[in-house]
Amino acid sequence: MDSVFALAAANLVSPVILSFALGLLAALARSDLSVPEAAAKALSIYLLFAIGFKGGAAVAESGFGGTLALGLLAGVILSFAIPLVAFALLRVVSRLSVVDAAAVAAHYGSISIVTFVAATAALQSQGIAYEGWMVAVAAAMEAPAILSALWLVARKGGAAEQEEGLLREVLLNGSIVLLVGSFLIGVATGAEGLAKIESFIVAPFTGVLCLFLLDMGLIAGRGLREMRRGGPVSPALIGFGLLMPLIGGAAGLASALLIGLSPGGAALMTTLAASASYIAVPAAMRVALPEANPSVYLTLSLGVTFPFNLTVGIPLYIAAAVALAGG
Amino acid sequence: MDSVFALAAANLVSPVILSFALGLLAALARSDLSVPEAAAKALSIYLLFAIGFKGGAAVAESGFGGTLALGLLAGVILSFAIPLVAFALLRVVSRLSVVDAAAVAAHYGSISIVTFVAATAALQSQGIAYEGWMVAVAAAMEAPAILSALWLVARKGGAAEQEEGLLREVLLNGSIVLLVGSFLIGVATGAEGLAKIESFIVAPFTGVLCLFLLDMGLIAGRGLREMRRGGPVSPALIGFGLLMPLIGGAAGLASALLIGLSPGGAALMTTLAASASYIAVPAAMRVALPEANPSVYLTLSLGVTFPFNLTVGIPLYIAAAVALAGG
Amino acid sequence: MDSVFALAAANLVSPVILSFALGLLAALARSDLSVPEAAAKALSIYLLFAIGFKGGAAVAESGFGGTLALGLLAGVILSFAIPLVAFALLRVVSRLSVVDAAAVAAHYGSISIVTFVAATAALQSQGIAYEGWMVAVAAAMEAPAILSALWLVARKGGAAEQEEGLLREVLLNGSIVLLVGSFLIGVATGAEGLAKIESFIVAPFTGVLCLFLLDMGLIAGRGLREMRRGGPVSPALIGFGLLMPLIGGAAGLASALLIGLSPGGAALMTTLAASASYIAVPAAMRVALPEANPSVYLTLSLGVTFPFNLTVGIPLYIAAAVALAGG
Amino acid sequence: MIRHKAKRVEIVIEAIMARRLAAALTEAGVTGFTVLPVEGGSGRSGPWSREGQVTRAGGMNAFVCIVREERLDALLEAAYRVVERHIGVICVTDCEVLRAERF
Amino acid sequence: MIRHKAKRVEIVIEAIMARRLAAALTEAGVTGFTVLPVEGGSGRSGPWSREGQVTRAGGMNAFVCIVREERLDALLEAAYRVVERHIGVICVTDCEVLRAERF
Amino acid sequence: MIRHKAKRVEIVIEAIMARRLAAALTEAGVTGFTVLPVEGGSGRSGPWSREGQVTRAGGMNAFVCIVREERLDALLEAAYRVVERHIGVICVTDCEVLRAERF
Ligand SMILES: Nc1ncnc2c1ncn2[C@@H]1O[C@H](COP(=O)(O)O)[C@@H](O)[C@H]1O
Ligand SMILES: Nc1ncnc2c1ncn2[C@@H]1O[C@H](COP(=O)(O)O)[C@@H](O)[C@H]1O
Ligand SMILES: Nc1ncnc2c1ncn2[C@@H]1O[C@H](COP(=O)(O)O)[C@@H](O)[C@H]1O
Ligand code: NA
Ligand code: NA
Ligand code: NA
Repeated sequence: MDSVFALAAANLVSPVILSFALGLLAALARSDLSVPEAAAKALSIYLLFAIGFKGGAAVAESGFGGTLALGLLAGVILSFAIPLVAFALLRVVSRLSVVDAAAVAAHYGSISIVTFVAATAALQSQGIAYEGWMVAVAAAMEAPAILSALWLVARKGGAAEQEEGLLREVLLNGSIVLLVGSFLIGVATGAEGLAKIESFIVAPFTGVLCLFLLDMGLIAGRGLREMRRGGPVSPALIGFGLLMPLIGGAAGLASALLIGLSPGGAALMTTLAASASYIAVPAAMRVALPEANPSVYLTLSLGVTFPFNLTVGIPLYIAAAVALAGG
Repeated sequence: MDSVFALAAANLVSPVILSFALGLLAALARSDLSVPEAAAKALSIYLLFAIGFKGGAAVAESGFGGTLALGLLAGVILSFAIPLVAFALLRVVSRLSVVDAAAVAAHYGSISIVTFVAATAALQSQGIAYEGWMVAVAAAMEAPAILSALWLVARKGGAAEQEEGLLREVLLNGSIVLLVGSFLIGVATGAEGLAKIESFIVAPFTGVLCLFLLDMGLIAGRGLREMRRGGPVSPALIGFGLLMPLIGGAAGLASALLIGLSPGGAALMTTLAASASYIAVPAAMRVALPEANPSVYLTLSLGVTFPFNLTVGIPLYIAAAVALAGG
Repeated sequence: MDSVFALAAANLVSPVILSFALGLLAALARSDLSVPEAAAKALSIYLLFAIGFKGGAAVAESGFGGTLALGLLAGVILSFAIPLVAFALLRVVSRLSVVDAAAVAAHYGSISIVTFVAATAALQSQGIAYEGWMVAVAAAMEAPAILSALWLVARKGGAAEQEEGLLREVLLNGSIVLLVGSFLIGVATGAEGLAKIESFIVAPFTGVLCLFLLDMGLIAGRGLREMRRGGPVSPALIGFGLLMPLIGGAAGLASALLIGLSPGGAALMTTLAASASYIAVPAAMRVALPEANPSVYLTLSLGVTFPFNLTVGIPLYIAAAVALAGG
Repeated sequence: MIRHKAKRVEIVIEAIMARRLAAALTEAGVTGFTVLPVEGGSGRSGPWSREGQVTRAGGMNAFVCIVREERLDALLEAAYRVVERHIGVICVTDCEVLRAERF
Repeated sequence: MIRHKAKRVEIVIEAIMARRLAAALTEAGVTGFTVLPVEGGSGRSGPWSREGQVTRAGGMNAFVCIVREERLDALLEAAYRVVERHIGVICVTDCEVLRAERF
Repeated sequence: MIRHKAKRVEIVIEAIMARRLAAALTEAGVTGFTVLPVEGGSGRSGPWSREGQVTRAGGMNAFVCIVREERLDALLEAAYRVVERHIGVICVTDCEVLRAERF
């Protein structure tokens, strides 16, 4: 337990976390510090490309191993199942409508790729290896949760918009395509390809992550400021935002142990299950469940769960995974 | 011949080419993956600055050699002459109007700096040296083709807009100024200057090129999608887009042999002559020949000839140049 | 004296200065070369983050030393006092109104962080060390000058807008928050933190600075072009723009000697006092003194004083500081 | 310059719905429109800004669409079906255009 | 489609004043508006462009604000107080809106 | 607030022609206008979008230009000469302005 705290403390004084904190504080203090939208999008393209490529190159080195298919399957099942748990919990602890609860649930079933990236950075700084194809699992976990949410709404008689194009749109959204695409490029070009672009995607990676998290902090801080002014997010909901990642994480860790991932891979699977989407799922909800209130799900996933995972969650998940899956 | 295929195959599995392919496929599959306009422009500024500077620094190292003036002259003549060939060919194989044919011809006389950059990257990964001042030749080849096209239209009684400012505007367009300017900075500051900014313009170069080509792929893919919906680009025109680079390239290679360039330099001259503009010339055409249909010339240069050069052309041009100009 | 010229000459052929010159010339020649606004902002975020972080990490290494408090105090006093001198001088040499003169004065009391960055780059290339916390002094000098200017206007019966939020806004403006924030992150994470993001914020730094100065050159050039068309900037004002940095710089150098800074630190203090703001102060003036003519203060600070400092000033300040504060 | 009466319709809509609106307009025979970026705004669902956003859910667009009077109803019905359950505004102004053959 | 008469107010204002204008509008009970980015322009204070700017002093925004006729005066007074000493323009157009309950 | 009648002219034009339009307007004595970025659109020449573009040929701008009624014709003629052979639309709306001395 001590070492968890030590890890958490070490994690907290990393430039990555402190950059997030800086953004958060700047926004709460109403500084006009801001990152242009185009720059933020460019940073996210860089991160997705780099993390995908590195994963692919690692697979090209070490092979897929036997567990890739199991890993994908576990991820998809988790993404389908977690929203059901989240929905039930929300209906008990909060007064959210069916539509709002389903929308929030979808976010928790899906994943946050930046949380995943931060976890890989933490693993790397602790020298813990992981399966390169975990990025493919991350991609596979983005969409199923959306289907669960729409099913929940339909079952309760709600009118999720019968959007034909939606599933296609979600499966082909920019983040998934870029992540999977660069993963495949990494697999195809391997160590040789990596050598060519290493000084672009490996060396500066953590620094770019700092700037990206600065921006995430700014956005989360703006959201929290709205919340303080009396938004729709109650203390019970905040409690949900802190508890749900632990529930999801536990399910993720259990699955990881079941299919026999390495300690690093188990930590990542835990992180994925514990994290909540704020890129792909909000967009899908705006299309399919426009009546759901975006400030509820964005505040929870970006303002509560994301910082929780970044600061407390990740070191905890790593420690747990190492303890349970480790040598 | 075998080695050409081997080279082409090696070229095809490079991260650079695969990034282009990823963009192309994403656009064809109607993914919403996109690079913000400001980020794409920033990437192109980086590439122009880096390629110009490196060329200049190389010249500062090794001197201009005797052939710079000849190289520039050859480039200018090629840029003037190729549109005449292209125009004649287009009038035979297609039913394009005089104005449309002239506009397309201008693109093929001018050059694509990204194709040039990709060729330098390919040369570098094969360890083949080239004259640093080839970037100056690239800059010199951008504009003359435009004059040829306007002359063609005027000769046929067409009304090219009598735009006073146009020539000035083309000669001082951003890409040319940046390329020539950074080339001169490279010449002035030499190896010492290069050392100061090497880890910015050399090490990450190929990685940045990947992201830029991802964007190029997205744009080319969107263009091709329009084409499939029944645009104005006929099979005959596509044939032209595949044949013309070979004709232009042959002329470029012949000139290079005539003036005695190194194998690497000859490969670049071939590539320049084979490539078609999609940055400077389209803009000039919109001003001077607004009646010309942009989807014809953009689809051909960006959707057909650019991918052809990137995948098949460049390895072919390098192999030919090495075979004919090589030791 | 010889060595000053040698230094100035060496300074002039650095890629950094030549990039500025390229931008300047391109704008004067009315090239359409331009850097997207979002890219320019992203570059400035990078520079502020990097310079702040490196300063903080240096402090974490070597300790604050005894002079930090004195340095901050000296900076604040200089920022308050220099506008008074500048104002008096302007009222003598020019016919600017009280409001215009006060607005210009505010710019010269405040600082230009890019000039500061260029000075640190010059120090580094000459291997001269400096106190890492000078970035904190830079941040502390941004705002006081604004108060002096408003006081000058109020004393003359002018109506500076009684903007409640203004002081808060200035103190929490994006540049200050980012500079101070990243400085503190650097202090907190120290050499270990620096190691993690070194290849992002140290290695490519000078190259990024080149692109940023290219953009600064473009903006300065556009301003000068307006001026040539008969703007409100008289020769007397240009003389002020060249003289004032020397006056401010002398005051800065005297303070530095008084409090016993290292030669590098003294050079930076001189540079700060000599530089004129063009980011924070113009914005504050638009809010508080909207009647002041922005083309006067922007042309002077960005079109005259900034290039002067970049080319002649910095080598001069370094030489003077080394001569007077040095071993 | 001869000017012809027409209608100018301005539709502020979530960026995520823009593709659908464009498709609906095209289907309704409205082939000419211009899409403007929107930087921020405020409405019943509170204030928002595009700064630093990465989520594709944020952001809005403004469609400007100039049509002959007789096509206005078709346009509004098509637009309304897309906007119906979503936030956003639709506003119509009288205007005059040059080059009427283009509309 | 039933359309309701309303007013469309367009305010071009320095970006640095945008936050103040938004606050003033909100205070005057105008809670709906859309902010458009402006790329450049020209006026009595000369031409300007947003390209490559880093100073926060440059740049303008265009506010578009649709209100019921009876709130127009309150809106204009609030806006005028902010713009008064600053550069920028205010322009009012008649318009019609769908979904009048939103305004 | 006293309001004065004026005309609001909106010109959607290729970005590459924007510099020429600005010059033509200035020459015609129209010194006030605002240039908005355009993100995409659709017309007889098909749909387009600014995303990821690097060519300077793509992209459009929207000029908004408020003038006194008596200068409208001069403005339209100047604008028309620039737009004539190019794609793009010109649209005129009645409006009212505050601070009439500025126009
Ligand atoms: N009265 C209005 N005038 C102009 N834009 C509006 C107005 N009301 C809403 N909007 C725009 O529509 C968006 C959504 O509005 P709402 O549905 O009221 O939340 C806002 O963020 C604004 O961009
Ligand atoms: N007549 C006008 N029509 C449209 N926009 C204008 C007009 N006059 C001024 N503007 C805008 O307001 C800004 C400031 O104008 P001014 O106060 O005249 O310098 C200009 O840069 C334009 O963006
Ligand atoms: N009816 C219209 N309403 C608004 N914008 C239009 C309209 N028609 C054309 N445009 C704009 O003008 C551009 C060129 O139109 P076109 O000349 O028809 O290809 C389009 O891409 C749109 O941005
Ligand atoms: Na999850
Ligand atoms: Na060519
Ligand atoms: Na100063």
